[in-house]
Amino acid sequence: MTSMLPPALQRHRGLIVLAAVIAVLPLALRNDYHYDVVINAGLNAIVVVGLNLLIGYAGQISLGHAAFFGLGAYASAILTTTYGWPALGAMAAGIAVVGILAYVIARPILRLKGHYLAMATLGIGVIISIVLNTEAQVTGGPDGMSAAPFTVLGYTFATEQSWYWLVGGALLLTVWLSTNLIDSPIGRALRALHGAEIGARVVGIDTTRYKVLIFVISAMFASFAGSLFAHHTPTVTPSILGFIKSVEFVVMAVFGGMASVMGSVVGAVIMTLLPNALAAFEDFEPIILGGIMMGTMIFMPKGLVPTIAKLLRRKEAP
Amino acid sequence: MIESMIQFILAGLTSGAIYALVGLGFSIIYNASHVINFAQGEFIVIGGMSTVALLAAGVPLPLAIVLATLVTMLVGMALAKFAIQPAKDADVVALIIITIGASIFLRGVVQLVFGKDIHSLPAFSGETPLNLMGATLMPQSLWVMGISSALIVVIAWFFNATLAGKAMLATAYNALAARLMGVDTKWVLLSAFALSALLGAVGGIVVTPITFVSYESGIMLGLKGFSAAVLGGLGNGVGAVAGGLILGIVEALSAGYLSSAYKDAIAFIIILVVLVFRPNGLFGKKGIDRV
Amino acid sequence: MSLLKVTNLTKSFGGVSAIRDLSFTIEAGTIHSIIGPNGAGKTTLFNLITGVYTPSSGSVRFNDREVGGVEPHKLAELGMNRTFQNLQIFHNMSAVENVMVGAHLHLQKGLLHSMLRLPSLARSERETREQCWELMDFVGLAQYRHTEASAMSYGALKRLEIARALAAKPKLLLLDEPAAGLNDTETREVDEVIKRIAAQGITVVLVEHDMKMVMGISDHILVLDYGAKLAEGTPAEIRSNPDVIAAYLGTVG
Amino acid sequence: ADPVKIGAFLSVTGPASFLGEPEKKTLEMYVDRLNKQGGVQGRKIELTVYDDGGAPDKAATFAKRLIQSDNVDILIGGTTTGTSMAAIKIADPAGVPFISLAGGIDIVDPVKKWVFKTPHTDRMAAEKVFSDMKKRGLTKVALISENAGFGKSGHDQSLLVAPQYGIEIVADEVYSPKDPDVTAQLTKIKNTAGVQAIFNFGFGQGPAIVTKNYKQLGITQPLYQSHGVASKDFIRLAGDASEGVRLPAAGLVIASQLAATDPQKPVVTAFKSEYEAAFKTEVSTFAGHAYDGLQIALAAILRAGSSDKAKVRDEIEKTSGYVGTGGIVSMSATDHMGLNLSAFHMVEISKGDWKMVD
Amino acid sequence: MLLEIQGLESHYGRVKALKGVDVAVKPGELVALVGANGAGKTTLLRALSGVQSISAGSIRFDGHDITRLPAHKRVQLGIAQVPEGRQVFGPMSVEDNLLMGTYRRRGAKPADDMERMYDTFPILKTKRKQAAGLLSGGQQQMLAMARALMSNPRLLLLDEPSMGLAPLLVGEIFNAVERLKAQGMTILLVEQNAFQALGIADRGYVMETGDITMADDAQVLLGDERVKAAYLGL
Ligand SMILES: Nc1ncnc2c1ncn2[C@@H]1O[C@H](COP(=O)(O)OP(=O)(O)OP(=O)(O)O)[C@@H](O)[C@H]1O
Ligand SMILES: Nc1ncnc2c1ncn2[C@@H]1O[C@H](COP(=O)(O)OP(=O)(O)OP(=O)(O)O)[C@@H](O)[C@H]1O
Ligand SMILES: CC(C)C[C@H](N)C(=O)O
Ligand SMILES: [Mg+2]
Ligand SMILES: [Mg+2]
Repeated sequence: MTSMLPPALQRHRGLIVLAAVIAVLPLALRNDYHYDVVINAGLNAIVVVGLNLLIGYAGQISLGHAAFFGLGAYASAILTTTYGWPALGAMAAGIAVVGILAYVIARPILRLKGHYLAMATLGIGVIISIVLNTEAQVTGGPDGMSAAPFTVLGYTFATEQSWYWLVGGALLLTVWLSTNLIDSPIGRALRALHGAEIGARVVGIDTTRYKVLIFVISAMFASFAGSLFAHHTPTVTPSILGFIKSVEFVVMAVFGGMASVMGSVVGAVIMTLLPNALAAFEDFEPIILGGIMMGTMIFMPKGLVPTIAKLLRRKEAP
Repeated sequence: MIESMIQFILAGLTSGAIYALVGLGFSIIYNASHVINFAQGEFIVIGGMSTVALLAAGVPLPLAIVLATLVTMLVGMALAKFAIQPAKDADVVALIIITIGASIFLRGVVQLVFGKDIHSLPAFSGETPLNLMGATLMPQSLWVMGISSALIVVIAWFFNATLAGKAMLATAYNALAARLMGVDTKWVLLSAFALSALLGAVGGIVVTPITFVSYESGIMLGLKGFSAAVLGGLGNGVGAVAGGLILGIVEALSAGYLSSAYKDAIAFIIILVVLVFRPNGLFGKKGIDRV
Repeated sequence: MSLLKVTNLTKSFGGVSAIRDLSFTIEAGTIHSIIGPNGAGKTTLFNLITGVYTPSSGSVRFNDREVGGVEPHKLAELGMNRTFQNLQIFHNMSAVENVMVGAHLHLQKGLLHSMLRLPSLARSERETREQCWELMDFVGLAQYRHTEASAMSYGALKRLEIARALAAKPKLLLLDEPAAGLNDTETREVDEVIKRIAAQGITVVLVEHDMKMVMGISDHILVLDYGAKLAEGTPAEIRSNPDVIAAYLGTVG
Repeated sequence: ADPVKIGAFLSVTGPASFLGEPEKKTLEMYVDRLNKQGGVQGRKIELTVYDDGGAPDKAATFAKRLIQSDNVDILIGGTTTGTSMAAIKIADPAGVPFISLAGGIDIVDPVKKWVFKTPHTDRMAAEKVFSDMKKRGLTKVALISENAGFGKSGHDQSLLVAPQYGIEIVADEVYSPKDPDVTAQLTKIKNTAGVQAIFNFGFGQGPAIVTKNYKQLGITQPLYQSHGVASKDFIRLAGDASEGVRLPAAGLVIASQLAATDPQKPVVTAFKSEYEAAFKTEVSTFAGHAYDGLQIALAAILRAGSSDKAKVRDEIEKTSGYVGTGGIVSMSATDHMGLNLSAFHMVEISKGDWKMVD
Repeated sequence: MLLEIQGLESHYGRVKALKGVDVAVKPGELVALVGANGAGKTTLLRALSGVQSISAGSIRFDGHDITRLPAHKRVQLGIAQVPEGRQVFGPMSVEDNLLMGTYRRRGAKPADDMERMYDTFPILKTKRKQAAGLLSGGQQQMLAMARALMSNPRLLLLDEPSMGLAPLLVGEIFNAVERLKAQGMTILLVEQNAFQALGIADRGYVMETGDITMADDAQVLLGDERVKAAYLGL
């Protein structure tokens, strides 16, 4: 059925479905809290889509991505309040700073492989979080700080509804850019260096350059989402960039499906909604959450979306 | 100020020996499967908590220790059997997510079974500090260091000198070939988890008098243990211990001479610097991919 | 002018020299074979020429430019490409995508360009895929056009690497045991493929233990033993060289 | 009639579970009990509790959920200063009365229209400790605090008020919540010339480790803790090392030692025995903070005659002379806590129990 | 019959790689299996060793039904394999690789066997402390062969044992196979070098896309026109 679509649309099946879901979802959202959860899911999804470019496609793990998310958030909070910058300016500055930082650290650490890379990124995340926690004069310390309202061209995003559309749009943009990137020679180069690094180098791919490139891009996506988060959340505190948060991002990516842009979105949404949905189970929450995580990965080791897509394809096939 | 220097180092050795014990647990499972078991910290908690509960129920300490260790090993084997083995086609990241799920799950179970209180155990040989050139050390720290050293010797012997140990390594390097050699790889996985659960339990029991234990202790210990194992070189027992001790000593010296607020950050900076120069940790083997 | 000139090349691992003081040249447009016992250093030599290893000493000149220690991707840009004895397949991709990676050098790689997927990119992707399919046909993999690399047998993957290397449009192509794992009939097919590659003006360096193939298609043969040159010459000269017979060929050759 | 809806977000797990868990138990026990007795004004009480794990961002989300989705009439909670501050940003603009159970002075200073709190502030704890030190002639103090929410804000408040008591902070060290050993920091303090007393701000296992290491190093200067350790768990964990440690605490933990004339005595005695009968563990002041919060809320609802949010808020602000576990609470438009130092006792640990020294 | 395979089927996902294979090997026999790339030879050997799932059919070994037996128990029964792609334990030393070959031979004295292997492949002795992954391709192939022989098997499955070996050594490998046969070992040999394989084999099977299409005495197959055209390059 989908194969009847023109190729351009077919490439963006996921994007179209996502847009449709975003368009009709408000019908099911009954109050600001619902919006709040969905908005957070959307913001997480932006980070995870970017992270999956790095982990799922290029095969380079990062256990420190929450730091980039957090840096973006703090950049927006600090620049808009302490220094009175306009929101978009602060956001751009945050993305630029994170991009530069990611570039500087990427070269030395991306020589590392596997768990060693995981360790290094984790370490960088922890160091950044300690700095933000300790330099209280600038960051508000453990109590954190708030960003100014998100005002663009005189319009202030104040209601949850307005935020919903903003984040929805941002997510669609992220997904669109990422899908395009994956579907280009660059995307192929990323997957190739994941599959066989020496093989990739010998056919002409500067693997270091591509690893750095994708690390920087995914860090910038995280920073972008972090900036939005800062304006939406009441307070930015160091807990948003801790090690646990980084692990959560990775879990979302793997849970939804490695090397799957839509998988990232689905993973982020489910793993954001799940704890909220399970909150009512009180003491049983961790048992159920841990159980679901294990069960899913045991039975769908490739993650939700790729597994389901495979099942569907099997049905569609004659 | 040589006295305080010694004191800092003793403090570092105490924390470091604890990290080392956890790091060893990571190394064993890594050696058998190349999985990083993020539930390693939970083994420590289960060991410590069960001992506390058994003691409270009137079981004498030595028996409580044995029983708690068995309980933890059972949990470890159950984890291998029901969560790791069934996911046979999963790649390493998926397995890591499974162990993260397992750690959340086990934390929930511990919290339900034992509650959320923080517990301690009596020190094995009293609470009178030992004096060492003006610096002091709790006897329990010696227990931790002694047990770590003993375990590392046993583990090094197992992996270097026994066929069973080599079979475990072989399974991680190439499971297909190991099976073709007649290695029961399922059993290897099971025993690796049992072994590292044992290590976790023993670790949990000896460190509880120093650091206490609660259902959540596993997170921080797991993080430090992982750092120790990676710093030393994954899969290398000596490395894990060295990594743990270095981590502990760097933390203590930084707290003592530089800044207590930044001591953890300094420890991670040291790890980063080491990794930049030695991408496989201090004692890790260089990758041997030939083309 | 020779296309490749190796002078006094040495590579040691720890104390052991895998290549020692080796010098030879390869003329453009020829098929040049390198043979020698197992462990003689043939693959190591390939690794040195293609930048996978850095020489311990000595020089490698490609197209009259010193390339010892230059990174592999730069050498690929200069027109060098190879296949591997220990396959380097991208198992996470389809067969044709593996070949398309080979074409990477010749594709548009602008970041913005890619992220916005400008129409020219979509067009070039389509064309590249067509060309890569043709390359697969060329090496005899027509039936694998829509197959995932992970589902191909060993022999098929060997040819896939040849197609991938060809996609880079190299001047110099180094093949490390392309016929290993192929039966005699299949070997003859690969033989044909290599001849046709050479006919297109691509210089081929061949490492192979199949003497029928080597003797049949080589213009020139270099024999290595313990990392050093044992003999050099035309197939006829090599076939009758007593040292080569003793060290390598035996009576089978 | 519609039930009265109370929403709570507490740090039942996470680093502050030491505090959040007894808070939750207390709320559940009393709401249950009241419902059995017929509720308030014939209306049942519906209590919804969420566990924020000590994370401010989660606390904010749960506050939103309680207000928007569960439509609660009043919010209780915020086990920690951090979670409370995050929730304030939601509750205050939404116009929902909110009683925090955390210590940070920032929660009620400056006064926010809808926000109240029950425990003594960290500033008061510092003041109480410093005045005790001053009385004993200890003026050169080493500060060691936990590198996280409560410890950090306690640390800041201590630096702020020290000069008023003529106290000089001569050493200032921190530790992380789960550090297994802090002897390095304490050695530094020990080697600082002139230190006369040590003051530790933190809760959970950290202070117990500080205390044990303090003993191990044989430090002789007196050790003070904050009200963050006012739970028997602290004594249990620190063991012998806790002998002689002083801390400020509300009357609850020393119920039996209060003067017979102390108006708090019957209240704290009753609460203590009810709590201990129900849960078989010794009561901590944190349970008391929750108890006070609930009582103040219910009293206000009773006086308001409805659960109308604005009316309830006004009534909370008018709370006057309420005798709670933390002290006698009299709030006003400028004081949304209503406690002074008089109900804050200096307690010393002796023979494994609390001993009132002031 | 030492080995009896009946109606064996195996799948990779939805692709059927074996479509009902029947093969029988008598004790002491040397049987060659030839076929084009992708015919399913490797799949068959994997299925025999128990590392490839089977969807139909049966395998009997020495009278036992081993169709569902786990891999390690088959090794115990005496089935060893030199797998395609060598599959050495890369980071382990050559010596430890050989030791792993004795894993299911409790009580055996590996030292003597090891010396015998070193006699056959002297290069392995020089490299015995070296990590196997650093050996050259051909050296690894020798190691894989030696490692399998360390288990002193009753049935030896060889998947292209001569791949990547220098001509002298190819001869040596075929000689070794003949010697083993002379000592009474039963061998199932998959070889692309069909000419030589059939030359030393008692019988041969030809496999095409998952089916056995011919089965006969090796000499007969060597003379068969279709075999000549398809596999011998004649
Ligand atoms: N990275 C390395 N470290 C140590 N020794 C190495 C390394 N690479 C190669 N060697 C050694 O160098 C020698 C040459 O190996 P090489 O792979 O080049 O041989 P080859 O001629 O290609 O042999 P084959 O025909 O078996 O493929 C071998 O003895 C090998 O063990
Ligand atoms: N992992 C796999 N997934 C899917 N299909 C596979 C896989 N491995 C092999 N196949 C397919 O199964 C069939 C049989 O492959 P097999 O490797 O057994 O062939 P072979 O006869 O050993 O070939 P070669 O001579 O090239 O080694 C082939 O069509 C191959 O494409
Ligand atoms: C001692 C307590 C009142 C501390 C308080 N829960 C806080 O974190 O601020
Ligand atoms: Mg080679
Ligand atoms: Mg095969």
